[in-house]
Amino acid sequence: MKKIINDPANVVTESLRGLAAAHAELLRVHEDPALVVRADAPVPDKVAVISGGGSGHEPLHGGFVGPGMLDAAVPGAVFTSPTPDAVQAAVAATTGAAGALLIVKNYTGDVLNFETAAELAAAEGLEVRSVVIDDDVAVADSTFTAGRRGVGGTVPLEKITGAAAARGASLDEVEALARKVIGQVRSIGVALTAPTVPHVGEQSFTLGDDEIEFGIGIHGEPGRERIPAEPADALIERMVAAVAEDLPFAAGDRVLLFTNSMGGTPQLELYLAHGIAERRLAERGIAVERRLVGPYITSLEMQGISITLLKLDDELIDLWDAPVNTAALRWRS
Amino acid sequence: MKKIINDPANVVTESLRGLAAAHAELLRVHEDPALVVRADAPVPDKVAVISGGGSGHEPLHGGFVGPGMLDAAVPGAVFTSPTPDAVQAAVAATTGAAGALLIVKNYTGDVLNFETAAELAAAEGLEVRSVVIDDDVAVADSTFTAGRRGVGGTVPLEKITGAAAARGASLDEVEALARKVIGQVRSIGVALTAPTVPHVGEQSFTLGDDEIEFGIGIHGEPGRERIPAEPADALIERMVAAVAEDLPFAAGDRVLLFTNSMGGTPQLELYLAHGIAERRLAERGIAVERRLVGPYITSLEMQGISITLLKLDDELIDLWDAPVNTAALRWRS
Amino acid sequence: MGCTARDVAGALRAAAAVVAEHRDELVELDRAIGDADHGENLNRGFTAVVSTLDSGEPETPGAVLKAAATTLISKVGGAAGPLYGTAFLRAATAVGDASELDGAAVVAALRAGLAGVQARGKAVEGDATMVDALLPAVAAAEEAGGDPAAVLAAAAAAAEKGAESTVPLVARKGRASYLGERSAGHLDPGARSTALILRAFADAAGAA
Amino acid sequence: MGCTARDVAGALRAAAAVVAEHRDELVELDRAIGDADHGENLNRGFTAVVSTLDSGEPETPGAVLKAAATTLISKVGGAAGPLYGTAFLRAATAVGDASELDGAAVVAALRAGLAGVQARGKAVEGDATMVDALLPAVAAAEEAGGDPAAVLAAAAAAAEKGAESTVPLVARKGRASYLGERSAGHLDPGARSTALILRAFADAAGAA
Ligand SMILES: Nc1ncnc2c1ncn2[C@@H]1O[C@H](COP(=O)(O)OP(=O)(O)O)[C@@H](O)[C@H]1O
Ligand SMILES: Nc1ncnc2c1ncn2[C@@H]1O[C@H](COP(=O)(O)OP(=O)(O)O)[C@@H](O)[C@H]1O
Ligand SMILES: [Mg+2]
Ligand SMILES: [Mg+2]
Ligand SMILES: [Mg+2]
Ligand SMILES: [Mg+2]
Repeated sequence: MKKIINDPANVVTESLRGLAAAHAELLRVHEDPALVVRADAPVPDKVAVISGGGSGHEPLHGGFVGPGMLDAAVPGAVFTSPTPDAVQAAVAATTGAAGALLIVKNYTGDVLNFETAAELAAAEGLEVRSVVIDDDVAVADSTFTAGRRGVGGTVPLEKITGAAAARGASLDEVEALARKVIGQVRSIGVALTAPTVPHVGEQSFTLGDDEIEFGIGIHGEPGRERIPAEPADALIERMVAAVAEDLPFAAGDRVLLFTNSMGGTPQLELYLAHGIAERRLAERGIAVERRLVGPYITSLEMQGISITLLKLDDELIDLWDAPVNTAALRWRS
Repeated sequence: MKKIINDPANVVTESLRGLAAAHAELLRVHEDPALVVRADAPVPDKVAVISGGGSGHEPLHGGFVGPGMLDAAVPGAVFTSPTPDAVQAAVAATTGAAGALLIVKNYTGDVLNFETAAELAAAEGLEVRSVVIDDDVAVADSTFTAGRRGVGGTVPLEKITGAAAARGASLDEVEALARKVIGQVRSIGVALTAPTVPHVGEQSFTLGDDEIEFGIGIHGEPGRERIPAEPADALIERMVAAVAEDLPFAAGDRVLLFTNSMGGTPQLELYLAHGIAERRLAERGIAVERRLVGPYITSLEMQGISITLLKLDDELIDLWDAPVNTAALRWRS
Repeated sequence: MGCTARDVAGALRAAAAVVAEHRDELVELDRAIGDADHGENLNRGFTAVVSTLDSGEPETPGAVLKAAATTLISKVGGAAGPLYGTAFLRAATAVGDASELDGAAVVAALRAGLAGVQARGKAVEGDATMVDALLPAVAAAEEAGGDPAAVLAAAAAAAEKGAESTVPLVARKGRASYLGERSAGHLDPGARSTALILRAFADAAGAA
Repeated sequence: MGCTARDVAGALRAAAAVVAEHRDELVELDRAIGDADHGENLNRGFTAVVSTLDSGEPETPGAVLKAAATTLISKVGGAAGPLYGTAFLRAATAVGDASELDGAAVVAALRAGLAGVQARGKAVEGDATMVDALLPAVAAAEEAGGDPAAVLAAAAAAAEKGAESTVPLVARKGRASYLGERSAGHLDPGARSTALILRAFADAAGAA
C-alpha cells in the first residue's frame, strides 16, 4: 500500500483538519467525536439535515455541509459507520425547535447507530426523524435480508431535502419529501479496480485485467457479479438497463441523470460514460432534464462509476436548482 | 488496460460529447477539430481567453470554459498538444476586436502549435497574444533546454486572467496580468502510481510499492527523481520546501495554496495533504489567504498530488474571488 | 465459585487480548465478503474497553459489563458496535447489581445478550451472522449448567461449532448479504469473533 | 534519374507504411523518456497523409511535399507535428515547382528541412532530438551527391548512426529534457523516426 498518509489510525482526523483549513467560511470540524458542522450552526428555525457514514466516500458527506444542503456530517472510521454519540453530538450542534432529519444509508451498521442516536436525541427532547435510503438495484430487495444499499441516490436526496429545509419547510414536509425522493431514485455501480483501506493495507478484492465487478457497492465489498470487461457502449447500456427497468423509468419520464466516479476513474472516461448514458436514455424516450457528473460518492481510489436516475417533477427540479454552497456542490450562491 | 472507453482513437471526441450533454448551458463542443467554446461566444468587446493542450488533464481546460474564466479550450489527443488549425478555430469562434490571449503551457509541442496558430490568426487580422506558463520547480530552468513545464499554476492563471477579461480589461492589461501571475506562481508534483494512456494500453512508467516519483509532470513522463515512499508529513514538507524556496516565498507573503489531485488520489488523502501544507506554510510565516483543493489538473488516473503557491496581493485576491461559472470552478455566480 | 467484578474485568481484558491477536484474521474474513473492517473495529473497541477499565474498574459485575457496553457502542461503529454493545448492555441489565455471578447468572447474561442482538439486528439462525455462534452458545450454556467456568466452556465450544456452520450459508443479514450466492463458502467474521470472545471468557473463568 | 511527383508520393506512402509498422516501437521509446505518444502521433499523421494523397495526388514534387506538410501540421500535434510539418514545408519551398527532382534538389530539400526544424525547435547537435539524425543526414547527402537514390541512401545511413548517437546523451530539448540525467541511456524517439522515414525514402528511391 502506498498512500499519502501518516498513521492509518489518524487518517480521518487529519483529513478533517485539511477540510476545515480549506473551507473555514463554510464549516467547522470537531475531532472527537468526528463531526463536520456548518460554520453558522445552529441555523435558527430551520430543520437540521444531518447525514453521515463511514469515511472514504468523500466528498460525501462533509463536502455537502453548507447552506442549501447539510447542517452536519458525521464521518466514521474508513468504511465504518459512526457511533451514536457522534451522531448525537451532530444533532446537539445543529438542532433547535424545528427538529432534525437524519439521512441514513441502508447498511446495518448505519441504521443501528443512527437509530440509537435518534433515541438518545429524543430522550433529550429533540424532535429527530430518520429516513433510510436504499437505491442500489444491484441488491435483491427483501424484508428478510439487509435490503438494498444506499448509494448514489444519497447525493440528490441530501441536496433536495437540504434545499427544502433552507426554504423553511417543516420537519413533516422535509421528511415526506425525503421519502418521495427515496421512492423514485435508483442506482447501479461498477468497479474496474478495488480500493485499499488504509488500516488494511491490501486491496479489498482482486480483479483480473479483463474483469469488472458489476453491481458494486461503495465499501470495497465485492459486487453482485463479475463480468468480462467490455466496451463502454455495452457496459453503460447494461447499467442504464438495470436502473431504468427497476423502478421502472418509462418513456416520457423526466429524470436527473447522475454519472458518478467512484474515485479513481478519470474525468475523460466519466464524461464519455455520461454521454453514452444520455443517448441510451434518449433512445428510451426518457428525458434527462438535469445532470450531475463527477466524483461525489466514492470508494477511496476505486476505479469505476455509478449511474443514478431520479424521477423529477417541477417540485424536485425547483429544489435541485435552488442555491447550494458547499465544498463539493455549489451553484446560484 | 481496463478503461471505460470504446475505441481508444475516439476517446477525446466521445468524452467531449458527454461534456456537451452535461453542460449545455455553459458550453458547446465542436468535434473536428476538437473545441470547447462558451455557449454565448463570441462575447462582444471582451478579450477572449483561450487555452488548450493535450487531453487527459481534465477538468483542465474544458471544465474551465464559461463566464469568468475561459472562452474556449482546445483539447488535443491524450497527452498530445492540439494542432494549429484547432487553436485557430477556437480563436475564430471567440475573438473580436478586443483580441485574444492564448494561455500556453510550456511544452515544446504546445508552444510550437500555439505559435503557429497565433501567426495564422494574425494573418487574418486578429490581435492575438500568447503567454507561456512554466511554473514547475522540478525542472531546472535554463534557456538552453525546453525550460520548466507548465503545471498547476495554469489553473489560477486561467481563473485570474479570465476574471480580468470578464471585467473588461484590455488585451494589454490581461497580458500584463498573466505575466505577473506567471512570475509569482510555482508548483511541484509527485506520483504514487503511473497513468495509462488509452492508445498505449500500458502504464507510462512502473513504480515499486515503496517508491514515489518526485517532481512528476502531468504526462506520465517520469519525474525528476525517484524517492522511497515516506509518511505524508515528510513528503508534504519536501514538496512545500521545494516550492517555497524556489521563488522564494518568504515570511509575510500572502499566498494562494492550491492542493491538486493528479486524478487517482482520494479526497481523504488530498485534504490530509492540504492540512499538512497549511501547517508547514504557517510555520514559515507564509499567510495562506486563499485555497483550492481538488482534482483540477490531472494526469488521467495517476495517483499523486501537486502543490502550487501563488503570491497574492489585493488585485489578485479580488480577481480570484470574482464570479466564475464553469463546469469545474464555480462561485459567486 | 462465582465471578466477581474483578473476574469479569479480567475476562474482558482477556477478550481484548484475543481480539488484538486475531485482528488481521477478522479483517481478512471481512475482506472476503464485507468491507474489511471487523477486526479493526473490534480491536479499536476492546482496546478502549481496556482503557476504560484501567481508569477505574466498576464495583459490580453488572457495572463492569455496562461500562464495556457503552465503550463498545461509542468506539466500534459499524454493525458490530451496536450489536456487541447491546449484547453487553442487556447482559449488564440481566445480572443487576449482584456482587458475584454464579453459573445461572452467566447463563441469564448470555441469554439476554442474544436477545439483545436479535432485537437489534433481526437475524435468525442460518442468516450467517454472529447469531449463528451466539444462539447455540446460549443453548449449550443452558444445558451444561454448573459454575461460570463450566457454562462458559460449553458456550465457547458451541459457538465455535456454530461459527463454522456459517461457512456454507448464503448470508441474509449484514453486508455479506449483498453478495447473494457469492457469500456462500465463507466463515462469517462476526460469528468468528463471537466464538473467539466466548473462548477468551471461558479460558479466563477456567483459570480464575 | 529524377523523382517525379508520383515518386515523391510513393516515398511518402512507403514512409507511412514504415511508421505504421514501427508505431509501437516509437511509442515504447517515448514511454521511456517522454509521454508515450510519438508513434501514435506520427502514425495518425502519416495515415492522414496517405488519405490526402488518395484523394488526389498533386502534380509537382513540391506540391506533394506541401500537401504532406499541411496534413502533418494539422494531424500530428505535439512537438513532432510542427517540426516534421515545418521540415516538409521548407522542403517544398526549396524544390519550388520543378516537375522532377534531381539529386541536388533532394539535397537542397533535406537542407531546407533541417533548417526548418532548427528554426522552429532551436535544437543543436547533441541535444538528443531528431536534429541528431537529420543533421548528419544532410551532411552525408551533401557529401555523397549523385542521383536521388544515392543521396537518400547516404542520408538514411547517416541518420541511423546519428539516431544511435542520442543514446548516451542527456536531453536538452523536448520532453526528455525534464528528466535531466535520467534521460541518458535512451534512444530519442524523434531521431529514430527520422532515421526510419529517411530509410523508407531511400528504399523507395532505390526501387523506383
Ligand atoms: N443484522 C445482523 N444481526 C446480527 N449480526 C449481524 C447483523 N448484521 C451484521 N452482523 C454481524 O456483524 C458482522 C460485521 O461486523 P462489522 O464488519 O464490524 O460491521 P460492518 O458490516 O458494518 O462493516 C457480520 O459478520 C455479522 O456477524
Ligand atoms: N526543440 C526540439 N527540436 C527538435 N526536435 C525536438 C524538439 N523537441 C522535441 N523534439 C523531437 O520530438 C520528439 C517527440 O515527439 P512527440 O513525442 O511526438 O511530441 P511530444 O514531446 O510533444 O509528445 C523527440 O523525441 C525529439 O526528437
Ligand atoms: Mg464497516
Ligand atoms: Mg505528447
Ligand atoms: Mg465490516
Ligand atoms: Mg511524446
